Amino acid sequence: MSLYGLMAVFAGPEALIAAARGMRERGYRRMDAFSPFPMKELERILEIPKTRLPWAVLAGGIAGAALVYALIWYSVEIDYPINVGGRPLHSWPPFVIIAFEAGILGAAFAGFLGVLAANGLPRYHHPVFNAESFSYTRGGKFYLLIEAADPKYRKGVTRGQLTRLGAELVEEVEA
Amino acid sequence: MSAIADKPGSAIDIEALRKRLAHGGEIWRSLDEVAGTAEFRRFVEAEFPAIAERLPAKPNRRTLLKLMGASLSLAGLAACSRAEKIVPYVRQPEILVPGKPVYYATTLSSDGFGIGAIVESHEGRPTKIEGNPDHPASRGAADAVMQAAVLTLFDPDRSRAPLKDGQPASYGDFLKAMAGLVSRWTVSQGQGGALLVEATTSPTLAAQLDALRTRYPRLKLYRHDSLATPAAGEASRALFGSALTPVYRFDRADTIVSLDADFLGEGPGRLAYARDFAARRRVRDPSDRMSRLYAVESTPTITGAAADHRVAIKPSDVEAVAAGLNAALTGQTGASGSPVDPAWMAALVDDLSAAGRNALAIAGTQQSAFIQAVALAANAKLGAFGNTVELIEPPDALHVDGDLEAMCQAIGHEAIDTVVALGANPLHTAPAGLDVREAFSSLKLLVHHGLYRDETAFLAHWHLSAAHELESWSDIRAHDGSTSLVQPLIKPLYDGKTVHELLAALGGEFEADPFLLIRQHWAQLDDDAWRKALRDGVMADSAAKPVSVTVPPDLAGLKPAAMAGNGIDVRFVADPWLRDGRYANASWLQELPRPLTKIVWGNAALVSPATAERLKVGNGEVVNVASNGAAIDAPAWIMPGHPDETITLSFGFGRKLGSVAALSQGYDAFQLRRGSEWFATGAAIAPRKNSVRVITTQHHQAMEGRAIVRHASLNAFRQNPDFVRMNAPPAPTESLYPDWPYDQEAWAMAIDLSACIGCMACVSACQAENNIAPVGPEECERGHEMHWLRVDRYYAGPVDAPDTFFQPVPCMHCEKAPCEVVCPVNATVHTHDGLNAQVYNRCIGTRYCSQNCPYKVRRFNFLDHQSFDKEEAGPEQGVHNPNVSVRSRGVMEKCTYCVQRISAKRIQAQIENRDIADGEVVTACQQACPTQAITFGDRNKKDAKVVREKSAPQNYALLEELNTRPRTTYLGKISNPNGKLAKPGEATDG
Amino acid sequence: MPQIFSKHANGVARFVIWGSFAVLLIAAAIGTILPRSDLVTGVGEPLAQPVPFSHKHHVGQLGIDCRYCHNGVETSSSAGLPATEVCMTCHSQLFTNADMLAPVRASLAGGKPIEWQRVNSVPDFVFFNHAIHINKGVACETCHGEVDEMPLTMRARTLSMEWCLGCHRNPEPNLRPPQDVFLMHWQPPADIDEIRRQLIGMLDIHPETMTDCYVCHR
Amino acid sequence: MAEASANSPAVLRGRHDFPEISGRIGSIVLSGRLPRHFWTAFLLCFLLVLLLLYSITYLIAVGVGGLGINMPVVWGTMISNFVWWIGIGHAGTLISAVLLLLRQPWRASINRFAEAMTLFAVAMAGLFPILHLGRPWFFYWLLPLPNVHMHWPQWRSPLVWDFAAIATYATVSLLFWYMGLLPDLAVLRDRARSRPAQLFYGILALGWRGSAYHWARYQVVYFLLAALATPLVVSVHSIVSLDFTFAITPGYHSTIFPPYFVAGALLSGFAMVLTIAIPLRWAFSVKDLITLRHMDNAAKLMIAAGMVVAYGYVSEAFFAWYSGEPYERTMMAQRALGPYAPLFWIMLSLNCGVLQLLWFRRIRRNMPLLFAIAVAINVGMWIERYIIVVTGPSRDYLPSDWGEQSLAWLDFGILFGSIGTFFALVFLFIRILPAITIFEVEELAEEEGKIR
Repeated sequence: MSLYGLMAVFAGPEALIAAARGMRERGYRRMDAFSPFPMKELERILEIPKTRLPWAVLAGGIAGAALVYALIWYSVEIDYPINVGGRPLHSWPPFVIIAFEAGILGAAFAGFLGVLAANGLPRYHHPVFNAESFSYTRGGKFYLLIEAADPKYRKGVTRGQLTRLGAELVEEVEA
Repeated sequence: MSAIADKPGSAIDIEALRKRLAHGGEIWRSLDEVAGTAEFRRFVEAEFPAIAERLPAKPNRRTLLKLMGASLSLAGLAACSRAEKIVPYVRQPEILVPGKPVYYATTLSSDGFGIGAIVESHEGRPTKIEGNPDHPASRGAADAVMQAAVLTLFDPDRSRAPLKDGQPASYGDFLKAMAGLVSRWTVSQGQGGALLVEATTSPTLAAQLDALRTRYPRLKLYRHDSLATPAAGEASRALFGSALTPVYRFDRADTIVSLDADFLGEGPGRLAYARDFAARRRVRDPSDRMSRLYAVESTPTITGAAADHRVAIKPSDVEAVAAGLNAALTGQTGASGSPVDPAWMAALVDDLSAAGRNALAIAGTQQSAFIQAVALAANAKLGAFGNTVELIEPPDALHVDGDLEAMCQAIGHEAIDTVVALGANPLHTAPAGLDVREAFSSLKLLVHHGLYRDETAFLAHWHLSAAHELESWSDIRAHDGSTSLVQPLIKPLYDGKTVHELLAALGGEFEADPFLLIRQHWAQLDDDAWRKALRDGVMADSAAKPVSVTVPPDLAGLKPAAMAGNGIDVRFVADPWLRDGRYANASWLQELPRPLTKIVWGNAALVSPATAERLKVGNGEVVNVASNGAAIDAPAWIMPGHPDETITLSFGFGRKLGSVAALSQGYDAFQLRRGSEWFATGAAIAPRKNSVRVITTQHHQAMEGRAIVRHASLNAFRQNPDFVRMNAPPAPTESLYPDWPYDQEAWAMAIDLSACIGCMACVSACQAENNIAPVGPEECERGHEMHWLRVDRYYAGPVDAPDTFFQPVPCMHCEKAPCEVVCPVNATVHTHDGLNAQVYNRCIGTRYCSQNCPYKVRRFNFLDHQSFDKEEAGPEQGVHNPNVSVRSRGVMEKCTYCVQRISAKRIQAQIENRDIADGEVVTACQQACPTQAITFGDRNKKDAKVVREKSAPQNYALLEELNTRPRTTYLGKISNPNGKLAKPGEATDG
Repeated sequence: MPQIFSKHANGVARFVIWGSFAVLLIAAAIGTILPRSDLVTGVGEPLAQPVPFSHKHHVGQLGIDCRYCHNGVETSSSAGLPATEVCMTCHSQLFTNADMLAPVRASLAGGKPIEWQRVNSVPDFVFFNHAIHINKGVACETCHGEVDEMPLTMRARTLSMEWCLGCHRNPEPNLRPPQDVFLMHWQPPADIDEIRRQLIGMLDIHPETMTDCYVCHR
Repeated sequence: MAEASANSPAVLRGRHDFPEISGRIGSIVLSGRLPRHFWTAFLLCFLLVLLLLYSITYLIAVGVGGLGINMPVVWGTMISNFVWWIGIGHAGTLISAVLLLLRQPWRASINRFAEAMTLFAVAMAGLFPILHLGRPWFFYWLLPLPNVHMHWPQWRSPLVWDFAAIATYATVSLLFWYMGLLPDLAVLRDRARSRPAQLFYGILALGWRGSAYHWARYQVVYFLLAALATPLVVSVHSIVSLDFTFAITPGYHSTIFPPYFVAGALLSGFAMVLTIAIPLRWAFSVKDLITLRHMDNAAKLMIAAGMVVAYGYVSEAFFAWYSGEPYERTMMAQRALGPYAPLFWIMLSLNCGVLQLLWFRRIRRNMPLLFAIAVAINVGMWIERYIIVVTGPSRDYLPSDWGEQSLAWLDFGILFGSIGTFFALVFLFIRILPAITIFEVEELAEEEGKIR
């Protein structure tokens, strides 16, 4: 049974942030923090790269709109041109409305699927769940995980550092 | 749901069923046992599925209906076969090709007189009536009642077998009974026997009656015609010693005065008269001239609506007006006491005198002998005889021993113990105070011959089901005396017999062939002449010769009958469609709005606004009308332009016999009528507390100051020919959208509002042609009626003497159609020739198109109005036009410019590799129109009639300010009032 | 806290996700293909007839002209089925007592028509007209297939709106000189394209008008 | 942030800790111990669900002729119900999206059920365009599907735009809502005792574990979805209003409609939020999470929206007169004085009259009264939709075809049926999903320093 990492439990957000900053200063890189709600500081501390998902959303939007407009154009100009109320075949104003809705839809899907993909969800079985202490059963808890794969990881040392940084409990997590 | 459309008849397998069902009666009998009294339910299910949905379900109803429906439709089809020896019309006779209609000429009867018709027949099924252009009484036009002939033919309520004391019997049994009667009469020379006939003009029938009377010298002959108008005969007999009847030539008349005559809506000559009248009033150019019509009316009629000057007065005052007119014309001074404004009378007399021999005075046929005499005298004075009016021997002349009353008296004295009633239904149409039931009950033998098992049939010892006129061989004469033949389109559906067969049987000729009976009467015609007569639908120059007369100066002593003017006057009229009630079972007619009231499925008692005000009654509130002993309850209806202190009651309703008739609401005016009177005085009206449902299809009568029906006087038109542009919103000249090219045909329609008399013929023709479903009273009340074409009726001016305007409104086929853009599924789109096509099978029923139609000409199938189960549908499906889809529930429908007719002509033209000629495509409404108000054709053909019409200065498009570019346009209404008489509301539209 | 899901859960999840995508695609494909397939259109499956009438024999071997039985085809919307008398014109002499013809004889005797099964049918709201097609150079063969090789008549084309429109939008490839429309296995001449171009003009055919809804729906 | 002063009560009252928050919210779902009146209310709604089912069956069996519609007024309650429900569906997205973008703290505890309300309202609304059809079974013809008829939708028809807008709106709202649910589902997963509950919430939670990396992307996309939902929500009701403005019928053909419809949507939407929130906070004693502040703000927004609507009424009438169009003028006069006058004045008194009570803080803070007002506004807004739908065609261009439609039992059956179904769905939602966003309340508590 290989070791995935060390899971440290903290009482509150401040403690977690302090600990994360501490471990970071100690040169740990392969670490992750878990919180019941988003915490901006952690992003800075863990130097989480800026996500490129907005571009995916933009692309989804453009694709949706373009596809649908193309479909409409094809249907009225090429496939079945027909005189409807004496209006021009290519009556763009109404077509734009539909294309707009399609754009929103495409963008939304791109965003939603994008975030799931980027986060690797669904991931029902994950090592962190092996940690006895890792649970929201008692409401908002704050966890810091140092992966065993981190070059600076030393069994006893790391645990000590975490405890010193105020971890209520440090636990080994199996992979 | 693929059954959105169905082509009745396409699958009909005639020959097989014909053999299997030699006797429709047999099946009916077997069903009687199964069905009991489920007839009404079955019928409603078949004819009005929508209503049936609402009927409480009976456990075994469905199966029962299926069973009945099945065998009924079989019974119906049993005779869907070409009767032998019939000759097609002008098109060369061709053996029946499935899918190709064949056209035959025949004659339909209207109050006993003949109106020529061309009948379209599909695979031996007569489906549509058109007028016969060669027939003097039709001139190609056909009215609502004629259209319904095909419907009554397939009416499942028709009597299906001879009945002995109400029990189905065979024709053989009937003949046995007749044989008994014949032997009895042969011995007694017809002692105690009597025949009761209706109004008839059939030469063969007359000859047969004479023969019978020579055979049985003591046999009596009575005539009962509840709508008889004997006054003309009386007058001429008084004046000239012999009964004569006038025939008018409106195409020669410059000034016409109508003394309570509804010549456009009533009488056997109405269609011809309407055509001539309109022809004389066609104005397309300021230099054109038009005739002028003065109308004195005792109840609002479409003739009054068409008049240039109209006065409404109590019936009891009409004679005074006539007297005044007579005095004025004969130069007597002090024409005192005339109820109309002297200035009016003076203007009238001036016009008449100015017109001279081109003047025409018409007396209402229902009016008194005195008024008839005045009209005759006036015409004589003005020299109109031989020009605008001719007198002929009445075609319906028949020497009889008396009327119904005389007959009942004879029965009372036991002078008569046996009566054979030919078609008449006296138990319904007898006047009040004459107990026909009691009289007939005391008879030894009562034989009834009729289409329906009506009141009289129920009382009769023997009832013989009659053959429908489309099943019969006969002959008949028109209003001008011309004789034409009646030929069968189809073998009798229910083994009905013609009146000629019955009379032959009474003459001891039991196996008479209905064809030979007629043929032999016309033995003098050789086969070619006979064929020609059949093909043309009228016998060459058979019109009656005019009789020349001289009018005695003092009107032969005829005086105004001093009518007591006190109290309320009652004006009786016959319902324009149901007549005396004989057509009460035709759903098309029940649901066809009455021209002026727009009332359907019932009748009301019409009163003037002032009288209603005085009586404190509103529309639908029941009033009790009491006149000489009798009294009826009737819903009041406020009628603008109705004479005050007068109430108009119409015959034809109040019948509960027949399942369609039973659906309608209405009172029976016969219960108030004395003798054969058309007027009663001294009636009393007492408002009741309750009110009943009166269904009308138009709820708002004013134009709200909108330029909808644009109209002007002839003088105004001459001053500015494009009056239709005056004080009307300007029409946009350009559109946001590019113009679509219509380089092939561009179908278009023009409707001349000056010509339209609002007779509703177009609407019924449209219904017959396009399989438009009648929906029944409940649905009409909810505003679910389906007519594709409606005739709007607007009033303008003072409410007691308004101008009346009619406007037929079909689909406008807008080039920038608002309905099309909003349909989400392309169910309504434009075609290359500019039709606004409606694709029923694509329609999902969003109804957005109707929301967006400014003319509201679209109709929606809110419920299933037609049965798609051929088994269940019953015989009435036989009337369907196989070239038009039958629409299912949930789809929108509308006027298609009769696209099936366009397609047929286009295919024909393309097969012959030519263009469609102008006038080749004729829409149903156009074809039926008596006044040719509707023109249809290809707008791209420079010389097309429709182009000429549309180039008239008074041509305008309805709501053209909306820039929908309608293909249907209107010619503004032009009237010709006398400048000396300022007409209220002239050139405005209140 | 113990894992709620086993190690395989992730795999299962992935499978379900991609699987449902696949299912959607397949469903779409079926929905597109099935309505056009013979299973639905009934192309190529002969119907049982009261009399096993063989076009193969009558047309293929005896070479009887279409119009001999379907005599309305040039003039009317419906081509028409032969009356029993028409059958009996020959069969009063030939195979006078063949068992398979019993229904025909019975029909003539009893005056009860033979109830054939309809092979080529369109919905009730479609108004098809034979005459115009025949007169404009659309051959029987084109829609009804090589009936002269059908022992039992079967539907040869889908008769779906798609199929009709195919020709109504571009009739040229289906045209032939009108005199040849009744021929079977007609071999187009070398210059057929030229001929067809001329036919369009000669027969005054306007494809732009042939897709109007009311051409078929009224 | 300091203790709330009297004139602006705090969005969160009292001091909390994380277990307590997630526990209280979660237990509503997990413990399954719900007040009895919850179930009685649910039962009532369920009866209405049955009524809806019966009515729909009848409608499809007999046809739309069973409704009150007729010629000329062929549109009726099916359309007004549709517009009404769509309107109600707007507040949810607005609260959760717009307030999120505006960083309004008070959104936190009410956005979840507001979004749910949106979903259910849109689901109800989605029924009506289909039930409205004469041949409902062919509704899919509005979709561009490959078919053997070679047929396409008619893209110029506002009904097709509707179809696109509603479908998009429903989908986006669902994604947005589900995304917001993820972290809470994780909480429930962990709190769940029973295996089925664990599996149920576990599967839905997709294995969410609150990693900082996930939170980073999560927040970006959640904001983006909000940013997308905002123009969407505006476009949806504008498009719905185009169903009318696109038509030339008098009373339909008006440029004021889009903004005026959106405002109306917000008015009815917030009215419905209050109609649900007031009983909710009382029944589940979460008055300290959903505080007077929320009620107060919602009421203020109602006033704002309501005044825009009132302006809409005025300008509609004004332009009818100012246009000089006889048709528009007559229609407007008939609307106020004709057969539909009673409805018209009831509508005005509710949407413009009763609304004014909300100017007073005492009334805004008086829950029973506020509830009554909210219900009144809901009624008023339905009447407004109905009036817009029917008065135009009933008095259009040709007086000869003027006429009114009636209301059949079926109209009411379907309306009340849909209302019951809507609330039944709300109840189910409260029963199985956290009606208040746990993680955002926790975050809020943290930010406001309300953690003991």
